[in-house]
Amino acid sequence: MENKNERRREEILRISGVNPRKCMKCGKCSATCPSYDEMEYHPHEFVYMVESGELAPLLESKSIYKCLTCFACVERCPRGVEPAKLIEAVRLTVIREKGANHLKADDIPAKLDEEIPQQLLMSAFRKYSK
Amino acid sequence: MQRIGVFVCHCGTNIAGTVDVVAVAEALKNEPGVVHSAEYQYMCSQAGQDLIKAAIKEHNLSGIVVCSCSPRMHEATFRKTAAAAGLNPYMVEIANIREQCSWIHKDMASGTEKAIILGKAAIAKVNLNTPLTPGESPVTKRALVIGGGIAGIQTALDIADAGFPVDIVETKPTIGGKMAQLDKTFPTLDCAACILTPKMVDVAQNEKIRIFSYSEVVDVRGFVGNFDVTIKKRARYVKEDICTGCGLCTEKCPQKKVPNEFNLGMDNRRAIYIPFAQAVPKVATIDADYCTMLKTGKCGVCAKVCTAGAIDYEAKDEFIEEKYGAVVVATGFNPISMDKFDEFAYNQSKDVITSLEFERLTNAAGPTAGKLLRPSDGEHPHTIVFVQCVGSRCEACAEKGKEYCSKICCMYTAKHAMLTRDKYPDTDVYVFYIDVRTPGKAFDEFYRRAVEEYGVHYIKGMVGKVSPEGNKLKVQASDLIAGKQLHIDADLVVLAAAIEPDKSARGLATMLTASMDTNDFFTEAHPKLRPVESPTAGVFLSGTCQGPKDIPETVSQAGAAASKVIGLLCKDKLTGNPCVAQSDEMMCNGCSSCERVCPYGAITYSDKEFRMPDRTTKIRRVASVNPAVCQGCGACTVACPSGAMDLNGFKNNQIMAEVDAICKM
Amino acid sequence: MQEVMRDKLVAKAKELLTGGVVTRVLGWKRGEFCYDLTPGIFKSADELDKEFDFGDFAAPNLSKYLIDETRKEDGKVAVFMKPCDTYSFNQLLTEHRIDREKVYVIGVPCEGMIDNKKLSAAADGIKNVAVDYENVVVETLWDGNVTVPRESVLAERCLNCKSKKHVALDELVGYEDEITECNRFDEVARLEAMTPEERFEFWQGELSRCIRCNACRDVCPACTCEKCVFDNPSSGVESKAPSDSFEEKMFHIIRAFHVTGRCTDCGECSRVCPQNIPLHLLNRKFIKDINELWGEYQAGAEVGSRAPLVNYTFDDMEPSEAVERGDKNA
Amino acid sequence: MRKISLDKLDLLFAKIAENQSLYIPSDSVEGAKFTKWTNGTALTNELNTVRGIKDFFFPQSEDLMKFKMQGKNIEVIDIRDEHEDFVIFGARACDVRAMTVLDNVFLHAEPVDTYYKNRREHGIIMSLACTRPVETCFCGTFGIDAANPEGDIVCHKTDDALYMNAVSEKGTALLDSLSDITEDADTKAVDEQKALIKERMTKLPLAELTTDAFGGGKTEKFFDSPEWAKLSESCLGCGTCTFVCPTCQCYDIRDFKTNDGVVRYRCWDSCMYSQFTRMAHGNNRNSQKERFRQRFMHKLVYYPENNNGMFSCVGCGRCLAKCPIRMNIVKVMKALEGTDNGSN
Amino acid sequence: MQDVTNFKPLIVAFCCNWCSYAGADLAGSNRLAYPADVKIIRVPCSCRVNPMFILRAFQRGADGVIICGCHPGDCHYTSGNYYARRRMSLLFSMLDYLGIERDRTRVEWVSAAEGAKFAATMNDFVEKVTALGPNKRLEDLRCKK
Repeated sequence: MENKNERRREEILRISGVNPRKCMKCGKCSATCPSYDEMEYHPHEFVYMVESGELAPLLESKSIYKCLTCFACVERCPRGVEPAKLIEAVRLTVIREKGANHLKADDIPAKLDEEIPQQLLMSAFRKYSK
Repeated sequence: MQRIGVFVCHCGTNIAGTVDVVAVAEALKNEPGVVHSAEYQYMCSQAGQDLIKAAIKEHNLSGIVVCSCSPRMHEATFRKTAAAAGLNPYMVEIANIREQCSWIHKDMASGTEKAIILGKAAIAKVNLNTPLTPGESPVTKRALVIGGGIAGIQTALDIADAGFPVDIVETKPTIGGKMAQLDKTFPTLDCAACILTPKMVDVAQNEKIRIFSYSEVVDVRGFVGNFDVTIKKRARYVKEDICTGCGLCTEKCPQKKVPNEFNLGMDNRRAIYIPFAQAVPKVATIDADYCTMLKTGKCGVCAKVCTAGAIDYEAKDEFIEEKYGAVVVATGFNPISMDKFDEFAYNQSKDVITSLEFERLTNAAGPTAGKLLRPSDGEHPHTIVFVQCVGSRCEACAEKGKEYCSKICCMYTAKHAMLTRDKYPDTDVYVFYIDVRTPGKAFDEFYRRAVEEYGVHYIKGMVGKVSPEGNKLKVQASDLIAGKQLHIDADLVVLAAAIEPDKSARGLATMLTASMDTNDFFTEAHPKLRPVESPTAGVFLSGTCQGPKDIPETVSQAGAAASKVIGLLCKDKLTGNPCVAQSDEMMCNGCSSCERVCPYGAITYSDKEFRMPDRTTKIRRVASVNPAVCQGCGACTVACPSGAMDLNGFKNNQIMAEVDAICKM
Repeated sequence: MQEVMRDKLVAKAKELLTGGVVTRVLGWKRGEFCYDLTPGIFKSADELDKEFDFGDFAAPNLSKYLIDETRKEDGKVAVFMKPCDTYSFNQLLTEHRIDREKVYVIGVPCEGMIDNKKLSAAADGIKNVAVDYENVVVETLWDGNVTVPRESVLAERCLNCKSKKHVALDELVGYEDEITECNRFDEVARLEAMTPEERFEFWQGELSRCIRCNACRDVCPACTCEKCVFDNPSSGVESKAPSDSFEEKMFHIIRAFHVTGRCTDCGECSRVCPQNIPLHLLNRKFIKDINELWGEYQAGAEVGSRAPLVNYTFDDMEPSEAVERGDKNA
Repeated sequence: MRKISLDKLDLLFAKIAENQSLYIPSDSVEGAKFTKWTNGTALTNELNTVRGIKDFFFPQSEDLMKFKMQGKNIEVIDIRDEHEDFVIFGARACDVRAMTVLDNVFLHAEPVDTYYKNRREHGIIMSLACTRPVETCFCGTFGIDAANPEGDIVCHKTDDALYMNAVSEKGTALLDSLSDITEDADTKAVDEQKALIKERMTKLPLAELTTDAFGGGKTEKFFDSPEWAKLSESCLGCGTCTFVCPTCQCYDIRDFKTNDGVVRYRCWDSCMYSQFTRMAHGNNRNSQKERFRQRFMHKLVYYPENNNGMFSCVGCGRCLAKCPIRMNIVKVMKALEGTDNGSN
Repeated sequence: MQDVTNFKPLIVAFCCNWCSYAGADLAGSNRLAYPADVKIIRVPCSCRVNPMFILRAFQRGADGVIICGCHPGDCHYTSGNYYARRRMSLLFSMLDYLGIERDRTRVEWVSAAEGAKFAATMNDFVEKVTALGPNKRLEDLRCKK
């Protein structure tokens, strides 16, 4: 169990490329967050909890879906911690762990459409497939 | 051929315990050049030294090798011993057979063998030693202080107090610097002007001190004790010696719309101005960018009203050349630009101000005559938000802020908050902080007073966003302790902007060949042991040009720098380290490689005429080393492909002789 | 095959001489055969007419001669330079070895020079040589005409030409050209990929042939020391002869090290080596390392640039990492 | 005269190599080179080797003696020993003549160079006539007959056989020892080849070059010639010409400090080097012009003056091929020749 | 000739006066042992070490050469070790290129306080060089005559 949590944590850090140790706990990310009131766990708490390995509450929290990915926190963090990327990585972990491939390679041809940029399909494929 | 004496020390049993000192002395007897070899209990003792002195005289020794402890321990001792016996002190070499032999090897056989090899290496080296004489250079007994803020003022006063002439060069029309703009000072709440202006007057009245205001240093040549400095005295169009500082011109000048930099642009001044009432020198200056007379040739009001006849529209920049023995850099700081911090709406609302602007707003001589009024509408603000660390400790955004802590913000914000609550108890004051840092005498007590006695709301958390709405500033912030997001409708937001070294410092560092860190703060020669000296000899650091610091710290550093300068100027001659680089002009190619690696700017080039063996002459560019500046690192000797550059005391052939001796099994 | 012909250069040189722009011209002199051009000074139109030559064998890089030539007398000297020569010229300017005011640089485009060694290997008894883009036709003494592809006899440095662009110029005769894409580091990479034992064998075989004639050093436009450490009795490393394999290694390592960051990769060292030692592979190793460790640096590309060894950054790679970098044999 | 068919050449080499080292010109990375024969070493098709046979008798560097230091005492150790016997096969006429040039210096004048003599006594030279001279060849200029080289055994290689004629005592003894694998031969094939070579020599580009203007006694005529300045202006001062020259014989004697003493060795030196014959007062020849002049004056004037008119150039053409800037003795001779008819 | 199994390497260590030489002294003061095979040459700064010295050591029979200087940023002369770092990167890379065993050369930054590091470094270096055996690829046979 311990190991799984640690693996998850590393996976989150790897996906996001975030080093939470850089955080100096100023709270500017949460101060700037437009979804603050909607969230149970706020950006600075994400950083702190990932750093300390408290992943379970985060993974179960609705907060991960409340982040608008507006990147205000990324823009304003004085230490370049990039909390939004971390939240995104937690969200992705949840999606991936749910097991299902939301988008299969076989599905793609059917979805091809002149209106949809190919890049979008590609990134969706990357994001929603194991 | 040298006549070398070898002296092997037992150091009690420290060496003799694992090294057979008698065998070492015996083995080294047969080395080339050795004419005398002896061992003794304690070579560094008086008796031991006497033994060496006697041997030098008896055997007419030209060099000695002492096999003993580390040269870092007793090299100086034995050099003095040699000198006392009439031998050049640089004819002494130490073989380190204690720290690097007897203390680390347990086995007598291998310890003895190694000690013999180390002795042979030292003998091989001393065989190639030549007597060295430290170079001497005279000292110009005058100091230059660049920057006329509190750091420069204090340094100049202290140096002048010791009886040496000092010149202060200040780019502004007056000395005083940032401190002159402050209202009160923490933690005692003295009025800044009350403690600064008497010092400024002292400077003005001190016969030893000359002030070059409205001036800058444009060229520095030379080296410690002998700097040749060119100072550009910008034209101020007012004859300094005639102007009485009556200020009539500054009242009559018709050009009224000039932003007043002393009040940070919060009000206006005239095109001819005296920055503030206590300015030193108290003379007017015409701002050529705004003066109608200078721009169009029509006006001349100031000349008409000036009864002293001090106005001179034809004035030109003057260049003054002066010699100095020492240079003190006291160029100070500036708050960084807030332009890039959109989230705090500094450029959108007049009611978002920096702390320095806040100082002016609360200063009796400021734009509001000391009343705390909102810049936008002149109303009294009821809710004030102070934001800490704006641009400080900011690693991610190098183009926006600074990675370091600006050090002074915690304290001055506490001061601002406290004074505001003191004068206007009806005001709500919030301070958003990341950490409160108060190391300093009576500092934490001061901060706690602000919280406990004055009821300032200190909130752990950062402000994320300030948005002007109507006549309010909507402040959105974190309260990390309460775990909530705060929304405050503020009337005034004060940003504790990070401070950075003055922009002029970089060019100055290049001229002085003084090094800077990546933030453009001057580097000290040693961060702990030589904090007020730059690595470049004769250049000293005072105040915030070296790093963020508050007034007490600045003043103490200024005094320290002054004492270093005084120590230097007291000498009639400077004696250098003779182990300096030397260029063989016959072999020098003039390629400048050495010049480029020299950290001290000790190498210069000149064209010289050489007589060639075939009787023709050839002009070549060759390097020469200034022994007073060179510190003897040897970087140039390796950069030089022809081997023209060599280092006295550590010559190529000496090091190679050591290598050979060590490898000779 | 050179696009710009000898006569055009002679005309240009004469114009400069008679017009008083220069007092002498540094160029190539015709030899006994069609291929043995010697650098020389021309002081009159007559000399130019009689002796000047240019073509596929104008290999010598003339830049180094300017050191002495510009110190000799007043007045300018005109010099012909192929693109690669101009890099050496710039490097010498950077090192203050040449007075730029005294030189008039005439750029000559270059289509690649023919390697004499390759040519003599391809045909015995060379009477005459005709070159076009494709082929080299050698008229031989005993075997009639022998035709070989031009590529097969081009100098190695020309096959891996780094630039056909003149980086220093007062005037160009002929056409302008560009910096070229080349694979000049392939051979170095091939050696790097070997095991240390193989590399040692390779270099032992190459360097043991050295006869210490010093041709590589004396022709090298970066080796301009007033007195070379290897000629200086007081340097402690002076030596005249190869001996028991160490001296040659010392000489070539130190020589390469001394020209590091200053070597423009002109390839003269390998061209002149009578023992066919690929000396340029030492210099190229340093250039490749410099490019990989501290960013691309081409010596001589511009005047006044700061050579990598008289420069540093705070976060340069550690020597151990530098050696182990990209290690395939670890 | 003896002969052996070419397909048995290896047998011949093997037989010679039984009793002594045999060196034959063979291809290598540096070009053709005398290589110690072992089974499989193949004869080169190149006309000549990059370096001549000088190296065998006068190597680039050789130890002369040793000093050992014990405390403050010095012991001198003679390290000479008898050289092993060796045979050089395939030396060309020019290179063999070069040995005569060296002999005049090292053997025929007092004091005799015993290091050189030792090697010379133990070496046998099997020369080989040149059927395909190249454009840089001009041995004829110095009266050398490429069709009929000197040496201990003179060889001619035809399409099918190698003909060998012993012309010295050492050569005869060696050839006798090979009698069981060689057979007697008449001179017909060799004579035909000689005629061909003689004809080819006249067709060489440098066939017309003569030494008429040079020789002993011409010092004053050429010493101050203005040509020297022009000829030497591009000389780099490297030692390539001297080190590939089969007749250059200058050397330096130096000491090398080993870990327990000193080895005194000699190594080739070059009069082109600025450090050559450096003395306490400095250098004798300070400019490259003077050094350059020395080399060619020595070959064309000084040496013949002391050696009955024999020139110390053999026309092998190595300097023509190897000089980095392609200055060479032919260019020098032609330039000086032009001034021979002048007033000075 | 020494027996390989009994091989004692000869190590030349160039130490800068301000940090590493002092570090070596500290190792001595703390009685931290390292093999007697290591012989230290004091230089003012790591930037004083000329590649010629290193080759000279190998020529004369050294089996390994190590250069110790102040940590980057701590140079007594502010920038010396930065130059040394660049020079040695190139030199060692070249020696590697020529097939010389890379474990025979090393650069290590040792401060005046790092006596333990100095001793550990030397122990490790001696061990590595011992494993390589005598230096054959960069020796001068004449020196052994």
